[in-house]
Amino acid sequence: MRKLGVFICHCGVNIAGTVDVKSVAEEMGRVEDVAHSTDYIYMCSEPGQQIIREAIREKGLEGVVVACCSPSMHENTFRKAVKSQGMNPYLCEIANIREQCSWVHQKDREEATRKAAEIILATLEKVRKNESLEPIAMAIDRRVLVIGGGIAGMTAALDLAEGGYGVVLIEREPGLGGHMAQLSRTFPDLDPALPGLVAKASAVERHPKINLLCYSELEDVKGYVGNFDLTVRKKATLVDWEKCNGCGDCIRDCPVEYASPFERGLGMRKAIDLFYPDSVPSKPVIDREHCQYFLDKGCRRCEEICPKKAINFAQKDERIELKAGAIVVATGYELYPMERLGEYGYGQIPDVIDGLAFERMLSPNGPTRGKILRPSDGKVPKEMVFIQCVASRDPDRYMPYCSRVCCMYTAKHASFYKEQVPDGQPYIFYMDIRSDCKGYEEFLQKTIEERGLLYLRGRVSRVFQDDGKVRVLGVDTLTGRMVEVAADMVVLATAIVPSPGVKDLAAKLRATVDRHGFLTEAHIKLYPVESSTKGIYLAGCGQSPKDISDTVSQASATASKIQALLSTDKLLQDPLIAFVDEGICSGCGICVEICPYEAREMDRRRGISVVHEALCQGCGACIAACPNFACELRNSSASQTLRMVDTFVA
Amino acid sequence: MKGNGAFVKRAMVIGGGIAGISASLDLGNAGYDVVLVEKLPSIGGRMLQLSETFPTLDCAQCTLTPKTVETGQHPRIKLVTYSEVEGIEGKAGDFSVSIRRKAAYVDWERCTGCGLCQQKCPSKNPSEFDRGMGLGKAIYTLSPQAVPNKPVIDPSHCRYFKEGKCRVCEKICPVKAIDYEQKDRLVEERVGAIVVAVGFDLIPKESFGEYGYGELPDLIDGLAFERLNSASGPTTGEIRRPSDGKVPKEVVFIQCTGSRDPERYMPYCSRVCCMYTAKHARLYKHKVHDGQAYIFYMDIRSTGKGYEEFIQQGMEEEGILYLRGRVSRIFRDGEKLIVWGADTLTGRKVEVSADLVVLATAMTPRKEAKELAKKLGIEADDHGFLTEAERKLRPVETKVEGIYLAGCAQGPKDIADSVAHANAAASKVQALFAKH
Amino acid sequence: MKIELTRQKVHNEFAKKVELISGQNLFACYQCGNCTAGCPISFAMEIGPHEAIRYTLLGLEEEVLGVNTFWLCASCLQCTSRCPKGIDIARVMDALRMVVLRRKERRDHIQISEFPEGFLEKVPQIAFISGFRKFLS
Amino acid sequence: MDYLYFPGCTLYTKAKNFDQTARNCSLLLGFELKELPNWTCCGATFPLATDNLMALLPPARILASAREQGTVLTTLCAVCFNVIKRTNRLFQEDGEKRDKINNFIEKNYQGDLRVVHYLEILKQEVGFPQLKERVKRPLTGLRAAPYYGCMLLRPFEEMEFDDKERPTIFEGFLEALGAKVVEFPYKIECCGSFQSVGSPDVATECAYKILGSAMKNGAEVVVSTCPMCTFNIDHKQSDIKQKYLDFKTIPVLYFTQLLGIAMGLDHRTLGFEQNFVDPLPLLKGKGLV
Repeated sequence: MRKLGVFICHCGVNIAGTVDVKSVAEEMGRVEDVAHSTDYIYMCSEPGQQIIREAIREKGLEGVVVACCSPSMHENTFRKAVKSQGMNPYLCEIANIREQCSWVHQKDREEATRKAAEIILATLEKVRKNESLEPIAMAIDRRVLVIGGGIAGMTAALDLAEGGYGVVLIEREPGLGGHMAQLSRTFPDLDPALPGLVAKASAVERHPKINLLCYSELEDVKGYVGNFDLTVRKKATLVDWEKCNGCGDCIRDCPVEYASPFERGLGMRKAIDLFYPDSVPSKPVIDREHCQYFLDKGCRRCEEICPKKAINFAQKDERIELKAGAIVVATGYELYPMERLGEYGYGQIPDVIDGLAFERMLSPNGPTRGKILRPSDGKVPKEMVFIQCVASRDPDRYMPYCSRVCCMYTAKHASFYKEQVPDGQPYIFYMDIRSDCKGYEEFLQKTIEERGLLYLRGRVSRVFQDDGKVRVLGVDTLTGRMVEVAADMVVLATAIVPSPGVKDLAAKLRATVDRHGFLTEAHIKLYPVESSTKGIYLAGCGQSPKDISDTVSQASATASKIQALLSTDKLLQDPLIAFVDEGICSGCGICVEICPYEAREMDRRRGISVVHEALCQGCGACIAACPNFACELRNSSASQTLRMVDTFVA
Repeated sequence: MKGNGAFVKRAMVIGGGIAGISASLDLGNAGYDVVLVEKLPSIGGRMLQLSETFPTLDCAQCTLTPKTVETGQHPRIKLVTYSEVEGIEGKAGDFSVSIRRKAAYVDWERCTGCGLCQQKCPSKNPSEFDRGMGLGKAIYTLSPQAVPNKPVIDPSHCRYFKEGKCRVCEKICPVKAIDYEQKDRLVEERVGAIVVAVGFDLIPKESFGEYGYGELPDLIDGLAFERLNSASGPTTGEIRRPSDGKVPKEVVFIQCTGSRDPERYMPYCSRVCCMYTAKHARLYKHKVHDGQAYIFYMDIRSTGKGYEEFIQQGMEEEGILYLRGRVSRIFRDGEKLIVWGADTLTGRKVEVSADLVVLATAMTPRKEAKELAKKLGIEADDHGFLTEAERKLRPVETKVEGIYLAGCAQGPKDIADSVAHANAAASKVQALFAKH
Repeated sequence: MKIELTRQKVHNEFAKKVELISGQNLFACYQCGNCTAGCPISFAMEIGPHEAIRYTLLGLEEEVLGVNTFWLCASCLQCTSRCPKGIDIARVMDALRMVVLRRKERRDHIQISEFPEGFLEKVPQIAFISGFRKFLS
Repeated sequence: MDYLYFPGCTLYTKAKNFDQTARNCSLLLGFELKELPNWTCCGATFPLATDNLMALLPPARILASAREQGTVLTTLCAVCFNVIKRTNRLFQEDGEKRDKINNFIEKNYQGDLRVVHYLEILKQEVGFPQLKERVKRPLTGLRAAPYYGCMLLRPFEEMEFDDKERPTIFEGFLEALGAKVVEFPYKIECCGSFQSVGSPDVATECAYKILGSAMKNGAEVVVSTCPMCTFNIDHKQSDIKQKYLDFKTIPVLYFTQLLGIAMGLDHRTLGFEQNFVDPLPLLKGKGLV
């Protein structure tokens, strides 16, 4: 019989406020094989851990149950503590009496206390039958894959490369820069966005440790932290970038023009073109959907003009196999589509545009060369309405969250507008002005005072075209009046949403997303850049809306975490995984089908199923599926589980 | 490692709050040696004073203490607490930092942290850690979970230092660790890079004449409310007002106190007050079901992940009343505090007879930050927040190579952003070290 | 001009009654004003629908019951269809109407005898019946 | 196919032209409107007070009695349609209220009736392309502004009639008749509804905005689906003229009147004498009568 110890944490008042910890500790002390039972205000603190260590030493404990918060918080903490006294860490188990007891039964102290005792008794059952286990050591690959070539991805890649790690950076578009490349100037110091960005992009392109793969997407991921096997699809650019010298003759001569997505439809691009005028790398791609050659074989102008013979209509997509030890997901954002905003005209009113379109308009390299001209007739708008929180903070109809950057960029937009059109009037409809970072509030107030921006606190109910104007039905809740503006142009600060395809990508990576499609971090404060899957890290707006400065910090933070991960020689993996009783396994293969991690495999020779230790995450799917109970989970055997259940039903 | 002109791949982190801890752990885990310098006797910083944290309402202690413990036990991290940086010389790869180790009057080598001295110390003085609400001893640790768990004597409260007699601690100490003769010591550390994470302060409530110059005991600041709400605080987590220990039924929270007030106080937004006030109000409602929380605000700023939802839930489910407007004056009327505010949405003046008022006072830099900046040769703004090299693309670097910023020393931030900022600083240090 | 707030006032019986009749949570309103912005009749209202909600929440019972806002509401549901918080504002307006109409002293808002001559012959039945339903106790 | 049909009070009296034209057109299009026997008033407003079950009894009775006759119930009047459809929805979704009301009216109606609007029959059962083929006298050159009002569209989740911000069914109908559809922003704004009784001036203002917007966008005629709207934007034009001296009147027609013209019915059977603004000069000018 093992000598067991029970340690009950008050968690301040989180547990002790509901559960009578003293009486539970006494009750546990009366259990036959429990040699020590006690309580403490914060068991996770140093003195708390000290209590555990001393008890192990003095009472010779052979198994420990800590009754506290969720094991996802402190299982590691306590396993480390018992290990320091020579106990196998897997003989320490957590009885979750906070999330699963005190927090959910705040109104019923007596029942909560009874339940806490039962949870601990059940966990004691588990510990009685736990085996001593050793973590599984695995070799690691020291390269890193960064997905996304926006400011987040570039920052992470550069930090890692500077830290001495090899990086593969893949970007879906033909050039680096992401949405930041579309911006004119950035708040709050109103620096032009492009020079800093291009400098960074060039550094990425040049860096010997970075392998840049533009126009590429991640197709498949296998493996696990430290040992990811990746397949990247490099899309055919139809231009041999090795040969191309970026002279631009092909672009100039291409006869096909269409609305450029980069210019948010306000400007045109050619069927062979750069990602944007100052794009890095400065190499063009051919868009099959618009190129005349692909439509009817009717044109080969670019091929004819190219001095380097770089055009290759026959180029095929390429599949590249890579290995990496860690992955940074920096997939960025998109704006909520205007086409879904019924009350604002479903994106069909030409003079109602979104924030990124206005950025293009303000950009010196944009469709209007930086001039504010309304799209419908090219006139200078004199009455200019900006609407914030469009589809943000709108739980009933659109997105419940705040998009974080709109307040600041709208103030910037209105400021630029006023600078360019001194006799024009900007109106800004807002709900709360959110200028909460360094220098933002000052910028905002100064802009309002100096530029005479009219802020109206209220939403806009409807926008429609009327008599050559865009009529805006809004409100000023501070006077309580309805406000109507016959505007020349309207800019919508539409919500930030995750970029398309993130859900599919997340599924490939086995990372989780929230209901809006933002990638979820493992813990908002403890592990803000780690995903729920080991070895996969998050940077930038793919995780949640944020501005450039915060994005850059977060991206550097991922780089720091990855360097710590990859600085060791071997990775240690939890041994709480499935195993097969080879005598019982009939080799039916159901487990192979059902395993979400591709950790199960048939051993053809022996006719049984085996477990790939490095891949198994211990999810238990195979255990439930196995028709003859040949699979078990280490330290969660059927007999352990049944005994635990017995405790509750007894 | 000494004096051979080689690039020293060892970092110093100044400030042992959550930012400094995060940076230290990252660097330590990446295999670099770290010297962590902390002004107070133990690490943990402001976060140690917090009760629960938004938006998950996780217990702050539970999030933080494993990190402080890990830092304290980390083989690559050297803790230098109760110490301040005196002077710095050199450049990236070769900084020579002199540190003043303040006299603790306790020999930490001998001390086992048993706590007997604190128990027996006869002096009782308002505890700074508990924002003046609880009583502390002249020989103290910041919390029972302190890392390192070693006490110091505050000579300004110690009877022996003041009156020349007592020496109870000396008599009771089983390992003879008390040393009244101890003096400040100067020590030198050579490092290749420095992360400055000295954290923040709050504008003292004494600055607000219109709110009674801090003389109303039931008018407290946000950190004090954290202590009131904390299980390890002076009321063991019960919401009781300081003056008479009664449970307050009408609690007014005032945001932007001293923030966004360019004429009188600070022009900037302190970034965290909207969220922690919402948290305060919700925690208050969890404990005092029949109480009413009023929040005066100017704009609600809930920009982080899950923050907006957190605020809206507070309004919808806890019935917290948000009033858009500032509070002009607060004064005492018998047992009550009369709050004169406004609701700009109805255009009315609002008067509340409150039992307790909580001011979300502006975050300011540490008062020593400007001085430290001068020693380091880096820039600080007019308020004393340390200046980054470039707002957007280089938010953790400074103008001096090898010196980096982390956390609220650079500008107000919440915990998540501070941690990310600190991790970023660590990443820059690693890049610097890898280059050499 | 002045409101003295207490917790009883914030959870005032009147607001509770309006919440009960309308089935809406007034605390869910974050005062964005979208209802007033889109209301086809707000031009004639003494206070906007968003203010009526605010007044009710703050217990300004007599004041809110004294304005024309909810009597002018035509239940066109434009506000309801666009409320970002999913509040059915038209129901709140109707609840305010009900509070008045259900009081003992009748405050009927239309008097048939006061209609101009020939009006009755022209107006469609639905207008009458809805009108009676909305304005008479 | 025949449809159970609920006319409602207004169509029985002051909007007889609406009722009659619809019945006549149905026959030409191959279906019949079978009037529900012994129908009563629907109550004319869907009660918004959650505790006002009494106001649900009339529409509940109508639904229960219709279910005894068939499975589909149609209406013309947008107000009746709104009240009946919402009540039906409530029967489907709120078991508690359903039982209470059933208990009261001594029926056992389960909400299993389909409530459709006449326009929906035209679109879904007849089909607009087929309707177009059957048109005898296309309304070529007639610039018609479709005015939806509120009751067909809102609340959107309950009515499930059309897009709440940009509905299209009415446009499809007018195009099938050969008319030129005039797009105008006020087509989904309220006419003032019963405020024509409570606060006539307010309703006048609403009507003025709607008509002004339609005319500014080039409309020659405004077409409506609702007798209440029609009264407000047609008959109130006399009040508008008194207030806005330069206001020019514009004919307002029920959509079935327009359908009647297109189907070749004799204009004398279309009840134009009940319209306040006489549409005949316009229609004659276009060669449509």
